[in-house]
Amino acid sequence: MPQMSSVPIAWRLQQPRYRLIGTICTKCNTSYFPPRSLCQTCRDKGKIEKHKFPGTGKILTYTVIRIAPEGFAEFAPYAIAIIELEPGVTVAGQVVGDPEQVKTGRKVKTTFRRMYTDGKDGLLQYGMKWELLDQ
Amino acid sequence: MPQMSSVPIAWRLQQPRYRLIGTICTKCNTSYFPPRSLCQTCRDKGKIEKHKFPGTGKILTYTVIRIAPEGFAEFAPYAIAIIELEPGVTVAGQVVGDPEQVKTGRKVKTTFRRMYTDGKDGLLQYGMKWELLDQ
Amino acid sequence: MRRVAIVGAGYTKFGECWDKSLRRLAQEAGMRALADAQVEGKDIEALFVGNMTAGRFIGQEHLSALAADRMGLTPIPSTRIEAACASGALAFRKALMAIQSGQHDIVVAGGVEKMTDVGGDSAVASLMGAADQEWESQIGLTFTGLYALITRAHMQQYGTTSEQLALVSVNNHKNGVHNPNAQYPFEITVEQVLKSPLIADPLRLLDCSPITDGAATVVLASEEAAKRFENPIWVIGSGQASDTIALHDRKSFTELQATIVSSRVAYKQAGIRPEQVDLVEVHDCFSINEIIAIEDLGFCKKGEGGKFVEAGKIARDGERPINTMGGLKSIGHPVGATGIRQLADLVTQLRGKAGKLQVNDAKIGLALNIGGSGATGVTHILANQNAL
Amino acid sequence: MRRVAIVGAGYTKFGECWDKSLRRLAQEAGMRALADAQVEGKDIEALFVGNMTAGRFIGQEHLSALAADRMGLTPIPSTRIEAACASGALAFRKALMAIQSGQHDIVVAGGVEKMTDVGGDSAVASLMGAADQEWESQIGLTFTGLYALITRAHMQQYGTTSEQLALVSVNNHKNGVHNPNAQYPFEITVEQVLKSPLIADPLRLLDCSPITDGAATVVLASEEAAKRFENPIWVIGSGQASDTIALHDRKSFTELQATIVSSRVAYKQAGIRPEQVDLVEVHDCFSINEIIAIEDLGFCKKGEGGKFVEAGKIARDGERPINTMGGLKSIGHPVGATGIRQLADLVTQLRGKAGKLQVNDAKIGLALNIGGSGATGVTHILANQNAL
Ligand SMILES: [Zn+2]
Ligand SMILES: [Zn+2]
Repeated sequence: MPQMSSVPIAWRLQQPRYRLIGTICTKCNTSYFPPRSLCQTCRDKGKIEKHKFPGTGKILTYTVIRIAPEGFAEFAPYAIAIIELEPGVTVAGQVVGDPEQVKTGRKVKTTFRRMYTDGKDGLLQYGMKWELLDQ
Repeated sequence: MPQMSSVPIAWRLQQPRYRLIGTICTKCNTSYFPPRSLCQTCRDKGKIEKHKFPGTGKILTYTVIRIAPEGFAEFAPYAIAIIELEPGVTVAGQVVGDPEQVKTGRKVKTTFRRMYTDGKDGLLQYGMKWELLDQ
Repeated sequence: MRRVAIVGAGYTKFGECWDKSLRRLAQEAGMRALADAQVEGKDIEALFVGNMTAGRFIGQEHLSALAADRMGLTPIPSTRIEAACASGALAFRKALMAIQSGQHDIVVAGGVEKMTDVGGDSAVASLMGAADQEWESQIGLTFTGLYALITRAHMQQYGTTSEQLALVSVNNHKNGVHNPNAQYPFEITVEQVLKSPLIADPLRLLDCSPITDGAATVVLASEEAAKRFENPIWVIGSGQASDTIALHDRKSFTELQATIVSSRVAYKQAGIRPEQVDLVEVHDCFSINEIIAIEDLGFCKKGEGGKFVEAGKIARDGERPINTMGGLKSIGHPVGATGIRQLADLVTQLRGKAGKLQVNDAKIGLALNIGGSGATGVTHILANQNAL
Repeated sequence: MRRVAIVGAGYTKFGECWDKSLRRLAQEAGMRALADAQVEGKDIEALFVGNMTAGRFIGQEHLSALAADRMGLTPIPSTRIEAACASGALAFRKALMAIQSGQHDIVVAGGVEKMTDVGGDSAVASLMGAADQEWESQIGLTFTGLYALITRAHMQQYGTTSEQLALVSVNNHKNGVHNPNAQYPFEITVEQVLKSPLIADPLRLLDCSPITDGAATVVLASEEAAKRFENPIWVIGSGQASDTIALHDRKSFTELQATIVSSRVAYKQAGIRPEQVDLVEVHDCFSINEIIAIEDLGFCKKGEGGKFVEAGKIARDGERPINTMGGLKSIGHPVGATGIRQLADLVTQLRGKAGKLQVNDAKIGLALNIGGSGATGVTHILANQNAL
């Protein structure tokens, strides 16, 4: 996965990636994850601040990746789901553990894991994945 | 130098790269190197055939590369010249040996050398370079 | 606005073309289209090239200049457009606007992609450049994965079945058998699709379009210039729309706003309703995308695309023939070329020259080209003289 | 053809912006231009984005959708244009044609490049995507190397000197001091240039433009729509041309056909002669390129560009002020953004808002943006109300 592990990219994404910190427009009270620095409704009249999301969510749809891209082969097969953090706020994420257990509607919480190995210089990249909560 | 060493690319370029084989339009007698498969003058009415160029040429302009791209660092500093093979037929090429000896007007001949090391899988790529003929 | 027609079209054999470079493919398709139109190089005033991945696949950007150079057309203006898998149709749309602007009368639009020079896992990673690099690529999503997420959502919400998906592939392969340029010109069965390996559940290998090399080109002419050509095919509608780059940022995962908006614009410009479309080229990069397109283009109600396919309505002799020359599934999917190939196939049909694949009395055709997981949608509507 | 004006412009601070992603830069420049024009998001009908290397530098293609998404403008049509270092001006030209076509009235054109996320040797290799991958990149040529070949040919043929080259850098840096968005806003001396390290003989470090992050945006409006804006700056000429992708395939190495042809088209459209141009933005990616541009744009005879510079004619108070806000050398060169930044700077001058950098009585400005070693050339001519 060329160029993905660059220091500046990793550094910029550290807060959202490691700690689920998105943004909120305090004018219209819309929250964003992944973070947006421009409110979709209020635009330049909005007031964007940091917003910490609780580390849990619900699976809306999912898949199991069996043919993985460069840098992810060691994890395959792995599940990826679209997870609802709050009504209207959704993000895609890898769900760790047995992919056969992943189902729509199941609750998940964040977990800090190794994301991939960079193909170019072998750097390990860490970040946020998700694990299933007990049903 | 990602993706440069792929087997299909190297195979397709083998003839022109290793043996200075270009093309000629036998209708208007214009020769091309690097090869063209469409005559610039006659277009679809042209008749393109393979054409072997003699392995010598004359330097029209040159430079010495001191900051090299990925895959070429081991050769730096190295000279690159635009070489006239026949009147109107010119190609860029690396001139081996002491770059300080390279001058406009000097005669050169082809030589088969290692071109670069592929950054991704370490494959060695061979091809055509140029060496100075005695003045 | 000035009226514009397509007066020539052609594409290369699609497939794994190890012996042909990107520049060779582009030149070959260009010469086919010029020969088809019977125009000479000196008549061409501008060039538009759609391509997605040449920068990552072969280290070559600036394809605009390369294409003009290889076709011997310098110094005419040449422009490269990139919109992931919608690069082709978008290049066409910009060529159309160049004529409408009054700056040019005869313009060439082409698309090209050389995908087999790199390994499969590199290709999978490179294609994800079409999606959100920060929030989709970096978690290990693939293109098939994105459409798999859409597929499951559609199944959950509307009861769409794997059999219905399979029937999309079966239909398109059935047509592709008679297309001499198709990469996979053979029939497949529902059973074969359902037994093919899972790539990203619930999508299987035979739900996916292949990795392909190929190029396609069309020649456009202004109304005045079109007079000297035989059987011009008119562009009566053109629409383009965007959506969030990341799938998860959308309100719905079972419809593509870029299809809905771009097709509404095109229908309005053409002054027609969906029922008036005689045949359709849709972007079946994955079988689900054909089902969703059928719905979003207005050929049936939302959620009923699966049943529409099951009822055989997309067959060449059905209610709404779709991908009558084989679609992305059978012809192949050189991403930048696909949008132009779709238009070239519509031209063949609307000229009545599709041979065994001919749709009876075809007068109006629609082509939908999609980029990424739906972040770009481009719709064109073409018509022959009989429709006007 | 419909008349078109620029009604808003803005660009980010250029430099090494480690804390800002490509998407953030694009959004920031966009918001600056919209604020400058005092237009709201809902007024924007289409978006054009120029970018060269995001695919290779950060794995992100499909910037059209990303830009519309981040600016909150979906589902409007959004198009990415790539023409190496000329991507910006070409995106602008397509935006212009979109308005001329009658399809849109208010359109945004932006350019963005994020170059410092990868290491220097990767950047050097990626930029060579603008040149001929098969016959230039693979022999170890660099971008500086290509312009070094041109430089030596020009020196041999016309006696151009290293001192004359150095004076180009000196002039542009002198102007850049007062540009708050410049990457290197400091003066340099001829001696410093001549003592800076050789990169590719005879070109030295201070002959070269830097590696830069940055984004620039302008807002275009049709004649009718422009009425409601203050002080619109009119686009009176636009030209585009191509040349062979490889330098060695050209008949001459000391002139750029793409500049000559594109500027002739623009002059003709504008109905002016070179002598009527009050100030000029040229593409000084390397100092030689400014000298050749002076000649090819018709400001002096072929071969006399070096003397033209030496005589001080390019100074802000000279006969033909060039790169009055700092040029690529001092402001920086985020490749896709440069062509738009040039236009933004002309707009500032033609509005009379350039402060310490103001050119007296500036009425007509010309911008030349070059892709690769000259395989794409795009010329625009702008004029304020006083010129008409
Ligand atoms: Zn808000
Ligand atoms: Zn000939």
